[in-house]
Amino acid sequence: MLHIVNKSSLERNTLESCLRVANGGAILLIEDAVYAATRGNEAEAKLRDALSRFKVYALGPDLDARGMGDRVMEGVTTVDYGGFVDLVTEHKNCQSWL
Amino acid sequence: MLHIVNKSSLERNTLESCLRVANGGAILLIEDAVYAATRGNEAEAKLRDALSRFKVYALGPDLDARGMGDRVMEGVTTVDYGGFVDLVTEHKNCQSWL
Amino acid sequence: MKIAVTINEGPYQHQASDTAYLFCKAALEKGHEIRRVFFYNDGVNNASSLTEPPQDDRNIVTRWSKLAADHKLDLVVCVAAALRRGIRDENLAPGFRISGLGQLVEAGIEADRLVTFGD
Amino acid sequence: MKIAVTINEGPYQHQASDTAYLFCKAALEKGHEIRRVFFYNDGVNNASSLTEPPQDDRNIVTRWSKLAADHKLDLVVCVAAALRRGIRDENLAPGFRISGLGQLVEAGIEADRLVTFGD
Amino acid sequence: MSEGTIKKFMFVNRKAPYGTIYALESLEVVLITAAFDQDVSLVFMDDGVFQLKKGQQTKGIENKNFSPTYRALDGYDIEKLYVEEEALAARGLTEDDLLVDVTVMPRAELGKLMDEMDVVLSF
Amino acid sequence: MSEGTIKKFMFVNRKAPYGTIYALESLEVVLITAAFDQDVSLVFMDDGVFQLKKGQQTKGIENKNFSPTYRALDGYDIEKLYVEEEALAARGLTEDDLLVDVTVMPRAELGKLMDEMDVVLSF
Repeated sequence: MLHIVNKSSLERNTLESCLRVANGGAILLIEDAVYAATRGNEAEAKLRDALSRFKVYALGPDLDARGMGDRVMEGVTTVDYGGFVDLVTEHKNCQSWL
Repeated sequence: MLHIVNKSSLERNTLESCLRVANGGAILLIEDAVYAATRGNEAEAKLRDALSRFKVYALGPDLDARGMGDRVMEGVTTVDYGGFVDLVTEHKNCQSWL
Repeated sequence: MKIAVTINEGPYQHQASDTAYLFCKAALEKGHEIRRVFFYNDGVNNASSLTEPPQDDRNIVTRWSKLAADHKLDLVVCVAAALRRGIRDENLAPGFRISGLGQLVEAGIEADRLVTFGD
Repeated sequence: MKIAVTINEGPYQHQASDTAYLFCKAALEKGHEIRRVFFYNDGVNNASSLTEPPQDDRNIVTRWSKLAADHKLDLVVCVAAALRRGIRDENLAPGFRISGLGQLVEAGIEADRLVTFGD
Repeated sequence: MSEGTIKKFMFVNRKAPYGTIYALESLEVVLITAAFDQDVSLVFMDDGVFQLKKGQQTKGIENKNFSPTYRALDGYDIEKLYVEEEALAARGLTEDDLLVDVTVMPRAELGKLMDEMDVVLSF
Repeated sequence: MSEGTIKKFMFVNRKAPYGTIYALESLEVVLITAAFDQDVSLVFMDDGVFQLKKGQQTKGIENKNFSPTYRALDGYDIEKLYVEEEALAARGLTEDDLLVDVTVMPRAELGKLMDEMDVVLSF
C-alpha cells in the first residue's frame, strides 16, 4: 500500500499517525511533508527508523521549491510527478493522510 | 497579553508553541483547542503545568458542541462569547496562534 | 471599545467565520464598536451572494449581511484575494465591499484591538 | 490504468489543487486515463469562472479547463458543496460540470486507483 | 458501467467535529457509498474518535448537530465501525462515551485492515 | 482618521512556504503596513523559518518564487526580522542558510517582544 503524507511533521501529527498505523509498504512525502526527509530535521531519527519497514520517497519538485533538494537523507528516493504516478499504479491501493 | 488557540493539541503544534513562547498572561482555548482543557486528554499534564504561569480559559459553547462540557479540568475557567469579548478588551493586546 | 476583526477562512469548511460572527454579535451586545471586519485569504468566500446552504443549516453569508445592516458594520473583502478566488462585485452579497489590504492595516491602527480568526 | 482524483481544497490557499493538476498531467503523459476529477469540499472553488489571479501567477482554474479540453477530462463539482460556497452554473468555468456525490463513489468503483489531494 | 462490482471502501476519519467540515462530509459520502451497495468500513482514528462522543450540544455555536446520523448508519446496513484503541485512551475516553456500538481495535490491526481495502478516503 | 498614529505591528510567520498561501499573504500585508509608516516587526517561528531558506526553485511546482521579496524588505525600511533560535536548530538550519540578515533569538525573548506589541497578526 502507498501512503501519501503532505504536512510537515513538526506542525501536524499525520506522519506520526501514518508511521504508527501503516503496516509497511511505501510512504511518499509531498508538499510540506518533504521537510521530514531532510538531514538535520527533528523528524530525521523517526524517519530513519521507518526505513527498515517502509520504502520512503519524496517529491523532488517540492524539495526544490523549498530549497531543500540537496539535503535529502540517505535511503530516501526522490521522484518527480511521473514517479508519483508510477508509485500509485504499482501499489494495489493508496491513502492520503490528511 | 491574550493568546487565542483554536486547534487540537493532539493534531497540531500551536498550543505547544504558545506555551513555550508566550511570556505569561492569559490563554483562551476555542474551537478544536478546547479538548486540551478536558480531563484525561494527553495534553492535561502540560496544561496543568501551564496554570502556574497563565490564566487559562475555554469557550463553553465549543465544549458543549463537542460533548465535553462536563469534563473541564480544575483551574480552567469556562467563558461564553461575551466572556471572550471581555478577555479581548481586558488585555492590552492579543494573538491568534494559527 | 473599538474592535476590528479579520477572517482568513471560507464559510462551512472551517469554524473561523462562525466563531468570528458570534464574537462580533457578543461584542455589539456589550456596546462595543466593530470598527471593521476584514475578509482575507479564503475568508473572501464568505461574501459570495450565490451561496445557498441546505435549509436545515445556517446561512453564513446572509447572517453577515444582516449583522452589517442591523449595526452598520463595515465588511471589507480583500480585492487581491477576492480576484484569486472569483469574488467580484457581480457576486458580492449585500453589506460587503471590495477594497485593498490598506483597509486591514488602517483597521489595525484605528481599532483598540484586532482579533484574527483562521485555520 | 484508470485513475480517479479528488480535490478537497480551493485554489491558491493550499497546494492541493496544484499537486493534483501536475499529477494528472504526468499520468496522462504516461498514457493513463484520468477517469474523473472530483471537486469536493472547498475544492469546488477551483471551478469559479470569475477567478482572476495576478498576471505573474498561474491561473489554476483555466489550467484545469484547458487540461479538460485537451484530454476530454470529466471535471465534476459536488453540487451540495458547491451550493454551500456559491458555485453554480452561472459562474462555472468551461469544462466543469456540477453533479452529485454519487459521481465520486462511481469513480471509486470504476477506476483502478483513487487519489485524494487535500489539506 | 459498474453494475455488480462491489469494492471495499474505507473512510478514515481523523479530525474532530465542528472545527472543520470534514467529519460531516465524510458521513455524506459514506451514505452514498452504501446506497451503491459497496462494502463500507469506517475508521475513527486520532481526533476522529471525538466525532462519536455522546452528548454533543451545538446550539451555542449555531451549527447543526449531525452526531445523531451515526446512530442511523445501522439502518443503512453500515455496521463496520472501527475505533482506534490508543486514540480513545489518549483522549480520556472509553467505549461508554461513544454514541454507537463500535469495534475497538489497536492501531496495528487497523493498519492491516487498511491494506485489504480497494479504496481509502481520508477526512 | 489615523494620521500620525504609529503602532507596533508584529507579523508572526509560523508556516512553511508553498504548502499554503499564508507566507505570501503575510508579505503583502507587511509591505502595506510599512507604506502606512507603522513600526513593523517580522517573526519567523516554527516552520515559518523555512520561508527564509536560500535556494528556493519553484519551477517544478509551477508556482511563483516569492522568496526574493524578503531581500527587498530592506528597501522599504523593514529591518526588524526575528528568527526563533530553537526552530532553526530543530530543522537543521543555521543563519548561513537564510536569504537575509536576521536577528536570531531564543523563543522566550520572542515572547517578551510580543507582549510589547500593539497589533499581532498571525500567518
